[in-house]
Amino acid sequence: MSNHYIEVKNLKKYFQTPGGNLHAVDGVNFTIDKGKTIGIVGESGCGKSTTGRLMTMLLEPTEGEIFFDGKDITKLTPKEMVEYRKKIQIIFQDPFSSLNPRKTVFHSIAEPLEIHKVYATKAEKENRVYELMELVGLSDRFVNSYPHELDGGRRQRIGIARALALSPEFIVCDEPVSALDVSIQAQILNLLKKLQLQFGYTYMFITHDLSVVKHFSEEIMVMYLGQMVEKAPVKELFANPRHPYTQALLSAIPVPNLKKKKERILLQGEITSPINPRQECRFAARCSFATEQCRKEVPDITDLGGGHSVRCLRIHEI
Amino acid sequence: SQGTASQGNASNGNAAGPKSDISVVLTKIGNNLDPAEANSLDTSTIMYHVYDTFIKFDNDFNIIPGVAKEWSQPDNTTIEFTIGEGYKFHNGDPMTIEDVVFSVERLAKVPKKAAFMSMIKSVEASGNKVTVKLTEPNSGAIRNFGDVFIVSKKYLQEAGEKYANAPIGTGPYTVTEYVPGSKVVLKAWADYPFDKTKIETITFKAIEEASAKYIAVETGDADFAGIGARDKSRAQNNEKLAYFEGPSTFTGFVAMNTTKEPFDNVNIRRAMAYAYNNEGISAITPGKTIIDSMVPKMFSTYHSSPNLPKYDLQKAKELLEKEGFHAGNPLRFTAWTYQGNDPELEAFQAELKTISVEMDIQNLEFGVFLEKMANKEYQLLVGGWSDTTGNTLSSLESYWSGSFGQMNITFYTNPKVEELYAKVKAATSEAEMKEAAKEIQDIAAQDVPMIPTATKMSYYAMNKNLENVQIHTSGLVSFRNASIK
Amino acid sequence: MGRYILKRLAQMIPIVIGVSIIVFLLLSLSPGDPAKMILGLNAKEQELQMMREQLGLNDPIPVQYFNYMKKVAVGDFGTSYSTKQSVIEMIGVRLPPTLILAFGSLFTILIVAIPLGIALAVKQNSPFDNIMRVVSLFFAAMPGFWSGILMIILFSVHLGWLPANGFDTPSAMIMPIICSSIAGWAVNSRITRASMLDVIRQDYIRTARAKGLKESIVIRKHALKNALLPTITSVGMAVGGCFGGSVIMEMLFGINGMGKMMIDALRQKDIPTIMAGVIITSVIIAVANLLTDLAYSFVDPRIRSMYARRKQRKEVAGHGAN
Amino acid sequence: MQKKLLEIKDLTIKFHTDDGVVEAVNKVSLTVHEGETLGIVGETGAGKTTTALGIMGLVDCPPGRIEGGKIMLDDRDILQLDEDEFRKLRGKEISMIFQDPMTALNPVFTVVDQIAEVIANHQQLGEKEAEQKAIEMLELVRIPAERAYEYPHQFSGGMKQRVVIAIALACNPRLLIADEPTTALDVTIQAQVLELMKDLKTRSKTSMILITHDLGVVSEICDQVAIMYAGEIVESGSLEDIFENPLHPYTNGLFGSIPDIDKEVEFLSPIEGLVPDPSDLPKGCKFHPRCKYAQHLCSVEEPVFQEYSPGHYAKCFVYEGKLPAKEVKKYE
Amino acid sequence: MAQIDLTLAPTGKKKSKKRSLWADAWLRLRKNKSAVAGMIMLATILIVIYSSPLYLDYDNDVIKPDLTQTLQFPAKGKLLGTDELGRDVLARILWGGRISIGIGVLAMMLSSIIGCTLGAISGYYGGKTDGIIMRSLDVFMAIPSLLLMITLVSIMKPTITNLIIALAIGSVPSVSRMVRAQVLYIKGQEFVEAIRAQGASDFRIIVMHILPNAISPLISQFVMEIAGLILAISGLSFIGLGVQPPDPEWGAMLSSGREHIRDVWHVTAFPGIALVLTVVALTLVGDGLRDALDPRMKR
Ligand SMILES: Nc1ncnc2c1ncn2[C@@H]1O[C@H](COP(=O)(O)OP(=O)(O)OP(=O)(O)O)[C@@H](O)[C@H]1O
Ligand SMILES: Nc1ncnc2c1ncn2[C@@H]1O[C@H](COP(=O)(O)OP(=O)(O)OP(=O)(O)O)[C@@H](O)[C@H]1O
Ligand SMILES: [Mg+2]
Ligand SMILES: [Mg+2]
Repeated sequence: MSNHYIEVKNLKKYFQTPGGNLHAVDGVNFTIDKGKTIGIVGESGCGKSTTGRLMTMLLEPTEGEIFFDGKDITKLTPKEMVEYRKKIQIIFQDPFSSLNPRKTVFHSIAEPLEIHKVYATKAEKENRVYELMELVGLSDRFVNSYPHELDGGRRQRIGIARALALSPEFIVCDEPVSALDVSIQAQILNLLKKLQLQFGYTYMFITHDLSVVKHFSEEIMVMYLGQMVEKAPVKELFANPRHPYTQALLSAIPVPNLKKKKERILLQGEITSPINPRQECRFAARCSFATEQCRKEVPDITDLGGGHSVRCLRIHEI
Repeated sequence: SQGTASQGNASNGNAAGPKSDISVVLTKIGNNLDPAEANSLDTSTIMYHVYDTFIKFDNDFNIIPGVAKEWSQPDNTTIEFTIGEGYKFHNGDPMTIEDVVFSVERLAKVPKKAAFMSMIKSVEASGNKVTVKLTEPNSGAIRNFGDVFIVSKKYLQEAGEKYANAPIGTGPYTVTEYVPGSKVVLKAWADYPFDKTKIETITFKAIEEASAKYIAVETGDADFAGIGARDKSRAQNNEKLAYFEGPSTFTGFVAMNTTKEPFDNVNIRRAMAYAYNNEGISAITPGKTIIDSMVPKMFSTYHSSPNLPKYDLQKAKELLEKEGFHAGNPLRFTAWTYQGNDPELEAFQAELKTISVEMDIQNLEFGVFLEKMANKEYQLLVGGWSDTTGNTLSSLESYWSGSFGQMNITFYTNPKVEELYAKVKAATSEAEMKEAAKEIQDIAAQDVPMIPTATKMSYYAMNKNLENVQIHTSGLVSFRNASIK
Repeated sequence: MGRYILKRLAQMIPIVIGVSIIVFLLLSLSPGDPAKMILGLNAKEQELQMMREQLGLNDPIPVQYFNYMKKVAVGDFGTSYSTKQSVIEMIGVRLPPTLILAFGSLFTILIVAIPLGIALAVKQNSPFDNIMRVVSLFFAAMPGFWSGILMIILFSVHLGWLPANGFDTPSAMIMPIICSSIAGWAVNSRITRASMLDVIRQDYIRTARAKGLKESIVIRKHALKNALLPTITSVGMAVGGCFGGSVIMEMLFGINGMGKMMIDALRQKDIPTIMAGVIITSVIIAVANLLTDLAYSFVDPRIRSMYARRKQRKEVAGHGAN
Repeated sequence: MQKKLLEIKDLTIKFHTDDGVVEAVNKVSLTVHEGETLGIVGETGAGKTTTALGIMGLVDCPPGRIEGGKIMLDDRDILQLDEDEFRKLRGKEISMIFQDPMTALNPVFTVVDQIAEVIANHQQLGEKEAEQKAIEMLELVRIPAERAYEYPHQFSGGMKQRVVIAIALACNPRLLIADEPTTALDVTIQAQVLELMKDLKTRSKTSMILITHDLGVVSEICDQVAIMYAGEIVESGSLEDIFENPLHPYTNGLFGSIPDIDKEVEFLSPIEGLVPDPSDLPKGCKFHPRCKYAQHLCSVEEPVFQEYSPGHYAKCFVYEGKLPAKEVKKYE
Repeated sequence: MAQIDLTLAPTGKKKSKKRSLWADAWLRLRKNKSAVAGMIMLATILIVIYSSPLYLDYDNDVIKPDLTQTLQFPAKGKLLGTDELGRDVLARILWGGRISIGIGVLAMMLSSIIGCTLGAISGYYGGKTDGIIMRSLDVFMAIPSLLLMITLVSIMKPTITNLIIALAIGSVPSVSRMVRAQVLYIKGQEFVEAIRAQGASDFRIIVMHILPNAISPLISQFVMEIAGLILAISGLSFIGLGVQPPDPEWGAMLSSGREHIRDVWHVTAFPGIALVLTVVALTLVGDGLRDALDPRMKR
């Protein structure tokens, strides 16, 4: 038992598929301190969202423990779970599909208040809804609007207001801006940041956009095919990426800056199937440094100190 | 009435024209070709081409020779038949006297013939004579032999259950194809020992819809069909078709269960009879003529009783009021039918409504209908039957306790009627029979367990070139002598 | 694929058992005494009792069912109560017309509705489209027996082109088939039209156009195959309907088919016939569903590869290794 | 300066929908020279795809209609061509890569079929030869020949996009329009595809229009850039012009919205407000409701698209001299 | 950090009511010419038919035979002629519509209640529950529905209630399947997960969130299913198992008049036309609803 606010130990989620066990999340460990943000990046399908869902207990983990404020939430009874739900919230990637198309803005935001019967009177509830709308910068003339009548930015604000309704402590942001326009994206990122400063939220920020995550978080975990491949404080990771995948990822970001053009590391080949993966380094198929050994054993995590750890066999050679 | 729809000269026996094929539409084709099981006119029509019967009837129900060339009743419990010579079965076996006796005796095992068999004590043969001993005097018994088809003992015993689908007889036609419920193809039997038939194949097929039957003839798909009254004028005016109409033995009725409320009360039954607008209702279906007795008009024993209530709503109302039924306490009951939409019953229903009688109509599956009827479960039902043997007795059976659930579906019983019925049965002379039958009809008209409603004309349309088709009053049709011009 | 078909065929067994249980139960609950139906109203109670014993009707319903199914399992569907014929023989005679009627109308639906639907989609909102929409609505709304009667009057009586009755010659089959498929033409051409319009909006159609292909090729080659799935579904689902609906066509046109047999059997409480009829019909419907699914996989490779899933996975794994 | 390949003048495309008229493309003028890559940048609904479809002659009609302007390919106005002539241009002279590789391929045909089709369509080749050539194209986009007979669903997103590229390039078009070719792809896969496109471009000297909302991608491969906002080009110029010296407040705002990977800021400086409703565009300058520097003039009068320095155009009153220049600041 | 300590005074005022999804659909529906035509047709039919008790007397106009006036051709006073019992065909069509449409609507409602429940449970919970429900429905699907209805009706007596039940049972499997498919699709959308993340119970999720979304695209199908059911009743009437006399019902009228269609066509033709018009109207409205509720039509 440590004194971290959130501690995840050996988290695993396998999905049963017709083709076999799909290792969506395969033994992930990390910790988050109160009021801090961890960024999770990685290729599509590497298990980011699954990790997020596990954190909010929308999925039952196959294995592993999630300690929240010292309590293992994977072992809660359904009753306790309802209480826990108030403290942990999630904001989804696609603000349109994450809102009930047949509920007005008001009802979408009021929904959690109604579920938990937080307010005794209607008036209190209404006040709270208007308060939340104000907070996320939604004009109150939208109370009776439907999601399809609003644009992406406003929709995402509803999603945020809803997540804030029960005064949570920990919010999983599952790609909250990737469906938005660049100009709106910045508005939302600013809002989230402001809220964190104001209320001290702890965030888990999932994205595939490294520049966003760099802007947003203190620590970054890079995932590949369900496993953590590298984890480090933001500056350390960008300054000193050690895993070949992280290196490729960083170099692949197109930078809107003419002066700072850098050499690309191009990955060859396709992502391997996460179904019944073999006993090997999962990145080996695309790694230009891979050796025979990489194709035979699963690399362990090497702690490089300073919160920097890497999963690579040849970490000391490259 | 002359029952032969003959056009031009009847052809001379031997001057056979070209052999030809015809197709005949019937309403239903039975599921079984065993003549003992045959219980519809349509099946019997087919059977008469394949088999021969003891005796036959002319259009006035006088007995004429069949396999039996002569018959006599030496006393009132004995019938003697003299069987003709030269009959052969389709498998080539000659018809023997044992076959004839067997044909009667086997009916003992057929539940549907139980009533008939209960009249017979023994059947014996000697030479070409068959002697039937009756259990009791029965004036009508001999007529039942018009329904007894001669089968081959040997073949039937060999065939067992299969017989129902591949029968053989002594008639001029053999069954070459049989699809139960749909189609029977008969072929002229080459070795038929008597006058050769002129029609080579007769295909009987089933069409239920009256209009479709006519269309089949009209379009030339079929050469002969009994048609609905609505197509009568069309058939008459169609130059390509010959048309024929004649009376039938069909007897329609409203039956009331005398063992069940409210019809165990004779006044209510009479009220129903008064309320039945026979004139009006019969007019709904063209070709219907009202009747006033359960005995068909062409039978010698027919009697029109003055006791039978005639349509008079006022009287009906009075009777009902007498029994305590009025607008404040309407009489309610359920009527059963199995015919789908029955406009006549609907008309009756509406008529009753005007004198505050609430009659529900329920349409039942035929099987359910029959069962409920036999179980005395019903209150009132409508139906009708036809007679093929001209047997007064079976018409009168509707009032006889010996026939509960069979002909007597109202379970009506009256000691006087029982007595009279016995008299008719034992009658040795026509006059005696007529007298007793008249009395029964008078009593029945008074007690009205059944309201006789209407009979209907039969209409036929056929290919103009088809000649010498014999259409019997009973509805049986014979192509034995028919030919194509 | 073969394994898949076998698996699907195996899945039919519980369905058939379910169907037989339900129908058996319904029949046992329904009024009417088969013994009486067989022996007639004149039968004596003693004879009825003997007949019931002989038919096993005195056993508890589950035992009756079990005994019945035991026979069915070895292919013995029994003898009809009313015709005394072997039920299999009866069905052998009646199934072909019903199958011809059902599949004939399915076939005509396909060959009429698909081209029509395509034409309507291509000419969307044209007068042709609008008129056909109204016309097809009328056809879809007409009860089968009504259009049947009208057709008989027109084609048999007035024009004398087609026989009004029977089902033994090709010309006699025309009207019943058209009659039972006419609503299907209407419905399925609408479905094809809708799915065609849907497909035409897809990106890959734009890709095809961007290749500079002729519009007719874009429609015939690229759009059609994709647009077929909903029509196939609907036509596949119609198989059951065809069997049920054919009762009316059989009665109207005097066809000696399964539908009429079943109705007659129901009237006579001819349990062996009803049971066998229902079981065989349900098997045919299940097979038709299977065929529908196979037709899917013929049209759509994505579905095809789902059937061959295991093999596919191995290949993917193989790719991952090199 | 090279020869002009494509010149668009005052192209106007409107959609007549139930909810009113959408002015998707409003008096857009663009020029693409031979061998050059033009990037069109803009947010959702800016009219980028519609412009491209206009060039392809594939605007959905109805509800879309080209209501004005010229599209000159060499010296021909292709809007004047009849459908059959236009059809012959498509896939051969101009081809297009669509936004979403997942849906751009027909799921029921093998990939090689889909490539061979365009080859057979434009070149007098037999089936076998077209197929042979298609396989070559596949190899060119680095898809092994043995996978040619597979169906699109068996391919990953990146591979599908490469197939789409192969289709577009199969007949060596002179102009390639790539509509957000990498948006649906992962970063590492995106890098592969971009690299491939750059490579092909240098090899075949094809002119290209690259549509994107990602300024990073633009900086990677474009020579010229046009910024679109609400159906209009608000700024255009060379890559350097736009990146080093953005003029229009919207362009500036775009740069401010992107977190810079090399900079640390607490808060980003986004463009406030939202994209306007396309069927109900504001009067005057379409950007004025969101513009920090908007004056009264901006809401009544529409600015003119003006050349500020050679080849660098912008649509803002500041550059017409109607508003004081100092107000518009460069992004930090 | 229990409560957000924002002291901003909530404005409290609400903007005037915005149009709802349904209002939106209504607007789109109004723009759809054929749907409007259908609605006008349907409204006319329903108003005329359902107000018939106001101007028709059941006992005297609808069921009372006049045996002197049978099978009269259309003429003044009896605009659509009389039937074989001399009853006014027009009066019977009007009254019969109450029954035909009433049965169709009630049967549809019953089957959609059952179908929605089964479909929702099956789709939402999946797994074994789904397996059991779907396999049982497969069984019902495998029995031709007309046959099933005939059997049911003959077991239960052909009263109107039983007809409704039999028709409903016949259409439950297909309704359940449609609902299930929708539920499966909606269940996969993120908003359901979002609501679960807030701690909502399954019941609340299904009833408040999934079903409203699942049903609206199906409403048009439900409307058209009514048409199918009315046709099914007429099929049952054809075999004599439909509505029992003297109540008029279109299918029964249609099939009882078929014997004389060549002489007195009006007895069959007019109920047939009434039926066809209603079905057409229902279909047009259903089509219109489908388009109006189609999410792709939304901006
Ligand atoms: N319910 C599920 N059943 C089966 N497989 C699933 C399920 N949810 C996710 N997966 C699989 O688990 C793997 C990880 O999925 P996940 O959604 O967590 O990825 P991700 O990193 O969020 O990807 P993206 O960037 O595309 O959102 C994928 O291969 C996905 O197909
Ligand atoms: N078929 C159509 N019918 C009606 N409006 C349309 C249609 N196609 C596009 N529009 C409208 O035209 C405008 C421009 O759309 P367009 O697709 O060109 O934008 P875009 O810049 O490509 O956006 P994105 O980045 O989302 O692809 C939008 O407002 C869009 O709603
Ligand atoms: Mg995800
Ligand atoms: Mg676009």
